[in-house]
Amino acid sequence: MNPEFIKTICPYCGTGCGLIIKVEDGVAVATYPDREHPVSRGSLCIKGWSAHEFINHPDRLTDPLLRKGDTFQKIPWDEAIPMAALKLRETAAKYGGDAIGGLSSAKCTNEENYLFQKLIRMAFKTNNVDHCARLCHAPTTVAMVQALGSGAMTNSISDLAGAECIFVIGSNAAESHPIIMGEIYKAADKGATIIAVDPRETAVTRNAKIHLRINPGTDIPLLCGMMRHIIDEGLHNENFIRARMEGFEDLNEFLHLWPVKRAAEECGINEEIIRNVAEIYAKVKESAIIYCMGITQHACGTANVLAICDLAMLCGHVGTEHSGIYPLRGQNNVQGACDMGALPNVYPGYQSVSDSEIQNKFQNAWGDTLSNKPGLTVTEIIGLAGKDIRAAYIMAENPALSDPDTNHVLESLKAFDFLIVQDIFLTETAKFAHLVFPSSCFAEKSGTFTNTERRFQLLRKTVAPPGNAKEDFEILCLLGNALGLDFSYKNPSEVMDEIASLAPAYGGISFDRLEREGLQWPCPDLEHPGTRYLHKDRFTRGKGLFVVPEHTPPKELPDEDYPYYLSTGRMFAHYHTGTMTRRSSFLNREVEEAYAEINPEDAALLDVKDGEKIKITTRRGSIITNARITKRVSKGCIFAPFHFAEARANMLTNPALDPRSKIPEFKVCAADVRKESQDG
Amino acid sequence: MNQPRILIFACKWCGFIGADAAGKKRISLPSRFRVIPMECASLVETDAILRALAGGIDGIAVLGCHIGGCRYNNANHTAIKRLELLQDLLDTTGIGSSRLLLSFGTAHEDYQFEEIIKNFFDELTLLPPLDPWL
Amino acid sequence: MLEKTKNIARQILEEKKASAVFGLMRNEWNIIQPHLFEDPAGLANLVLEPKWLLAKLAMRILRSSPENYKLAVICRGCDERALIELIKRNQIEKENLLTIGIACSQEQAAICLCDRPYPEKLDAGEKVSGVDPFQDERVRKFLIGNDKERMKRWADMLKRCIKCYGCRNSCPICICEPCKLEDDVWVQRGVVPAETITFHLIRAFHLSDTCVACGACQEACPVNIPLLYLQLGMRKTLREKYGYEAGLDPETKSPVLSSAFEKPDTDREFPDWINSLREEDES
Amino acid sequence: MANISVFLCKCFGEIDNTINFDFLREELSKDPSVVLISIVDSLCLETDIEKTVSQIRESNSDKVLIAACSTLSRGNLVIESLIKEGVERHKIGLVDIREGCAWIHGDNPEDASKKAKDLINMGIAALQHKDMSDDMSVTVHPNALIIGAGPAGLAAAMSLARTGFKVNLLERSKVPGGMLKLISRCYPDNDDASNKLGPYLREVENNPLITFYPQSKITSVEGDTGNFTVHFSFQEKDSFIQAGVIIVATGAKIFFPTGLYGYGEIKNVINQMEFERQSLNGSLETKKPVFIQCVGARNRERPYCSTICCPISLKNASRIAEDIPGASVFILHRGIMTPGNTLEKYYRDTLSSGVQFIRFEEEQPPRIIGSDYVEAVEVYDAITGITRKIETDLVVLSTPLVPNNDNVQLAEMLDIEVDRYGFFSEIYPMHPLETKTDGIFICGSARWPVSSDHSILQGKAAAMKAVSYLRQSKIAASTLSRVPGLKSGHARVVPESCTGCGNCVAACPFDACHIEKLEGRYISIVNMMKCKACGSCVSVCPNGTMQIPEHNYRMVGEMIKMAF
Repeated sequence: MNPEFIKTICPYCGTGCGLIIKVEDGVAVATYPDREHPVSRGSLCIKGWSAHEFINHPDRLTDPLLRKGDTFQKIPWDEAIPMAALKLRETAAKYGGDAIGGLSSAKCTNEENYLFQKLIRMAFKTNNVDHCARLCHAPTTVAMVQALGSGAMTNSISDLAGAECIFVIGSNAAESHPIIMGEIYKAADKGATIIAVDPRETAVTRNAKIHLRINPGTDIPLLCGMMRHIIDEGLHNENFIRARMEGFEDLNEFLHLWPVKRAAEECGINEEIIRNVAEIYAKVKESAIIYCMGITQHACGTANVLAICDLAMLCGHVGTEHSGIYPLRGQNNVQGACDMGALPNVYPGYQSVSDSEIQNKFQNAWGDTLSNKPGLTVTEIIGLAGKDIRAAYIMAENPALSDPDTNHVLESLKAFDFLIVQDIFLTETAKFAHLVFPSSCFAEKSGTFTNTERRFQLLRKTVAPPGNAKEDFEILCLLGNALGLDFSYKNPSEVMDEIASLAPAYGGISFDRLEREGLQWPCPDLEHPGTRYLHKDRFTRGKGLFVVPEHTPPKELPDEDYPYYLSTGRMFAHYHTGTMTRRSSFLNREVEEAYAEINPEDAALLDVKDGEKIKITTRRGSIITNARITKRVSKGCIFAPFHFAEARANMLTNPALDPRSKIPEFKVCAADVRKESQDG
Repeated sequence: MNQPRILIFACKWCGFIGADAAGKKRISLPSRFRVIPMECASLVETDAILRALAGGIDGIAVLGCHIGGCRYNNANHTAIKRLELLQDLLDTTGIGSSRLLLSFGTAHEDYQFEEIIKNFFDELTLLPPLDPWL
Repeated sequence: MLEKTKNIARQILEEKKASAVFGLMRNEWNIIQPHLFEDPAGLANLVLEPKWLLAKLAMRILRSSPENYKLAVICRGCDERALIELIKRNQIEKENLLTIGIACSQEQAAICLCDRPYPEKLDAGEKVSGVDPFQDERVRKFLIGNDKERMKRWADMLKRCIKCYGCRNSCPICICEPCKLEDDVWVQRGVVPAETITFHLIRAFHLSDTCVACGACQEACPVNIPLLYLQLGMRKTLREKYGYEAGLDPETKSPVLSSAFEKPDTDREFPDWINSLREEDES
Repeated sequence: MANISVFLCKCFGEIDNTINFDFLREELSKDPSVVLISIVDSLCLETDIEKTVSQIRESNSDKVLIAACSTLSRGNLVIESLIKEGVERHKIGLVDIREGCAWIHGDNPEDASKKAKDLINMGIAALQHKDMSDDMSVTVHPNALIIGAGPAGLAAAMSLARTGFKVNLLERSKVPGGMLKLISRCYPDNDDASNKLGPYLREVENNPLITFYPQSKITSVEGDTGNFTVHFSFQEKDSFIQAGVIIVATGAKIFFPTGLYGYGEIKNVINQMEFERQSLNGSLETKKPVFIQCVGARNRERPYCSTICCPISLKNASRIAEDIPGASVFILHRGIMTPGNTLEKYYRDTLSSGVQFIRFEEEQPPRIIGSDYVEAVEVYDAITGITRKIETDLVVLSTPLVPNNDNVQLAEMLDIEVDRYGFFSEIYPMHPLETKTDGIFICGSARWPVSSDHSILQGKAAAMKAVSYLRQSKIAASTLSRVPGLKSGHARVVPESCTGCGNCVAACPFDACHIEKLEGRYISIVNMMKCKACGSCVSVCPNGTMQIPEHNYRMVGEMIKMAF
């Protein structure tokens, strides 16, 4: 018995906090915070503190599983891998490579994501590879690339502390990114003004100086109203615009459609506040904007993000130390998964697949021809199951819970000719698989994660995977080789070097450097110290571009049949689809059952008491859950966390897509609520 | 502001008997207090007091036996010490120790009980409300 | 100081006084983390900075190890006090624990608002005088003003809580399983911010007479709540009223637990004639 | 969720003329756990009890809530009679809506009704979680053990033996009798001490039920109420006795005031004990004795009044004054303490016998004149303000009784309390002979300086207390309640969640908890025979593992939530 303490990175949100896992006799028994970590500095949130709990859970998959009718049967690897390869090959031969879809994962390391997309792209000559970023920050990537040239957080988390005004819109950082919330409070303690925009009342809004409780889906009116006022008052940063921006006239022209008055009406708040907020934001030297799912998960998600970029650039609050735009990434490696090109339209480092030059570069590097036709997205791959897409390889994703209109998703998952799911638990999705690969969790592999502030961080192996489970890296290599590719990597480090050679932005990244400290890309060469904030003197795309944000109201608004706004999101004790957190005893004790927040007035109307069962129905389905009566949601709104398999909030959500980024509209849909009779 | 709410933990040998005697004498009292009889003042958990404050109750009174008159070998000494310490915490956080009334000795007679309750009500009405906490 | 500590540690390991020495290690990529040194050679990587509280980790190690496993812990004042409290509360067998006491620097003391920045059993380093927390501006900011102001200040602070339980998890004294903070009789479950009065004040008060003011709670708090300041008032009272301070020696129990009852001084000497008289009588 | 039937008592208008019962019924009917609401005029008459019980039987209710008058009125009676009818104690809840509500809010019926509703809800919430603590009982060992064969011990022994119980009588010295053997006569009846002692000594000799162990010293005590095992050395040999009860009658001893008034150096300065001895063996010769009171008593070191010195001085002084013609006897005092009619008469008789009294102040004590022999005593008369010089040939110092040196050790062995001077003390004034540990009694000068008569009195009283234990064959922990009425239960530990921190051990006023090591971890164990269910342990238990099931934290928590 000799306990070891091993530093690694938290597997939950995109903040990328440092953990110390205590290992006894090869078992992870405890988690402690890492005092030396640059981001978390010795703090953790409730999820981080119990990160070790699910690792030893009895439900962990230990052997490859093959579907036999409705049941699964354990089979050895040397059967599983060839079978998978064979099936995929057959399908590809029969229907063409574009009939194969691959869902990579934001929970896996950069190396694994790189290998995954390489595998799909090389073995099947298709770009049908995507991952759940589609469901959170696709608009960010699209819009920010268009406006600034780079789809990542412009500054570092620690920079927040220095900002004089922090504009938090559509983010409940206190529950979904608690450690970042800490930085916001640091700024507040230094006297910064915190402005929160959220239809709900959250821990953030309660601690903010100003809370704009706008109607759901009216972010663009608000932002446009603010910009209009800023320009009218001449508070916009003209030098900055002249020197570094283009397209100001069009924007200015467009903004005439949005006088503060109209904006106020749309948002359902009074004009004064908008003016006031606009002035505060514009006047101070450095203000930061934090946004999250509340902005992106709309049918107009891209436009929302564009509006935010416009606002920031209008006041020149980009490219300085403590200002900037902060899209808070939801998953520990969603940033990395995007960087590694697990997207249908780009290679690693956001290099477009349609650009022939780049295509050649990768063809030479990988020694094979590649498709230049952008592939399908998550929702499309699932949606076209059994039609265009015959077989799919899903790595550590759980669309059965995470994707909108679950009922439809479940149908599609059944429709695949052949479905491989690679995960650590038998998730709701894996239940539909024909073949299940048992893989390893964060504590059981080495590799790199990239957190929301573009920081490459080293993940260290603390314990061995349970039973015959393998590291995803190993599985991918086996499968790759079985598919006739040359995946003879000895370790993730080699993969990282290959990535560095192909994506200039990560040129200077190597495991050896990462052992010492995290590195924030862009980091082109081995001497480069990494970049704390982007767009310092020039935007990545050269000049910043003002893009006109066209407002489109939510696709589905309350009507007499479905009189309530329904919004989904996270809560502090659980994470994403609950695959890990629901299996962590401590977290599950904190919140055992699904619930939905409802305003006291509505509750009174429905004669619902706290903790009683209610039935929420939308055009797509209905769930039964516990009512939690609280003033946090305003009258006429319902909020439901989506972590709970027994009451899948995403059965209700609207699959309407944002035309450009293809993100579904999770945040707003129309719902009806009834009291569920006790006996029924 | 409406009348404050008071929760009383009354030792069943003194405080509770006092309350009961007040009842028997039919002394008219303000109604917004509730008495929870306790085996002894030393059974009162500080957590319960805080729970009550968090539940929107404005004042808590702990009524125990005379010093030296405890049925349980001076168990009430322990209670006093602990509750006084809690008062410190309440002062630190600005809730104010005056919200926790400790009365050991009196209150086992009816008119003292009446006096204590009425004074406590008056005192509480002067205190700032606990809203910031709730 | 570092060399001295290393020597003492080496001695302990070589003379087999303890199975291992528990301290901080800096590895070849100069990453610092807690580490169990089992062979003297490893001690080359031993470091003392930064302040990293090891008491709870040490306790867990001892609890999960066999009866006769002896552990030497490199500890600062607060660590030592915490360990003593844990011995007092039957979490650690006294004889299984060795301490190598190191003194904190004046700066460290100032940061921690520590009134006792040195262990009772000091092995390496120079004692520096402690600071009086009540003279410190940061503290005064929270303790001055009338009830109304203080209430506002504290309520605003505590409302930041994201209920990470870090204060409890990192506290060396918090050993209960289950914990009252997880019991929905006392604290409402599943809401953020945590119920301020119950969650924080229950926690604070449970530590009233055992808090060793190590500041672990405060350091672990992601939202910078000055949790240590909650304890200062009560610590002061205990010191002034009862002359008690937690963690000074394993024998003295907290005065709050006893119904202070003075026993007579038994060593009063009387000339014991009465018995001699009896003797005479019987003769 | 237990089903609860609620009985609302109108008390013939006493309650319902203030409280609106229809409102109550309406409110209660909303509660799913309430299966029966019965509103009655009275509950406390025999007929009512039968009705109530039958109603409970009919309704499928697990628990009963009674909303009526307080436990201190007829509420308890209702509970008890329901228990007689077979309803378990922990399944009955009582809410006081008469004294606690109707009668004090008569002027405001609306609020009163609301409050009644809340109180009843609190009652229901509490009742839901009310539990019953486990009980234990021990077989009572039929023998008694009495420590000390002084007047108190002897009296106790005699009474117990005559009641028919075996008595073991331990004595430190060779023969029984204690201090009474050492004196000639007893006040106030001036009877010869030996006469007083005689019958008891004969009883000890002749009564086969009494076993006398001279020259024995207690070394250790084990066991609990009803079943003690006492190890002691008997004439240098280790031995042990089992006993159901222990009576502590170790008495006290006289204080020897070395250094005061030249005591110890000067030949004719003696204390009362020596005076008694000399008068016993006839070596006493004095014509002009001076008695000085409160020597070493009622001062900073020993603030208490020993209560027996004054009468003793009166006794001895009057004796000299009467027996020896022409004797001049002085008593220098700080106020004569002779409470009660007999002693007051005793004092007046002494006055008439020609003894002179002079009152001095503590600040100005008498001064003895003479280096190796006292010729005179100089004293400042606090009443007349004159300093007087009194010729004397014998100075007798009245010193207080002080506790035996080993009282504290003995107290620790027996787990009973001593007061701040070292006398054994009861823990609650209302129960003067009883100690922290049930079944151990104190009497005589061991607990406070008293005269021989009072010692005997207390000895007999203690014996009768002891009988109340000895006569039962088995004794249940739940009945060991010194205070009127049943104990509310016992503290209970959940071993799984006990951290073994030892707070309960430190806090328990009755030393009922102790820490034990079980499979590698420490947990607290409660000794029910000692536990009095005061709850000190509950409130200091950091994670609520220690609970009194009849009054557990869930009940309190739920009541608080329901309170308004």
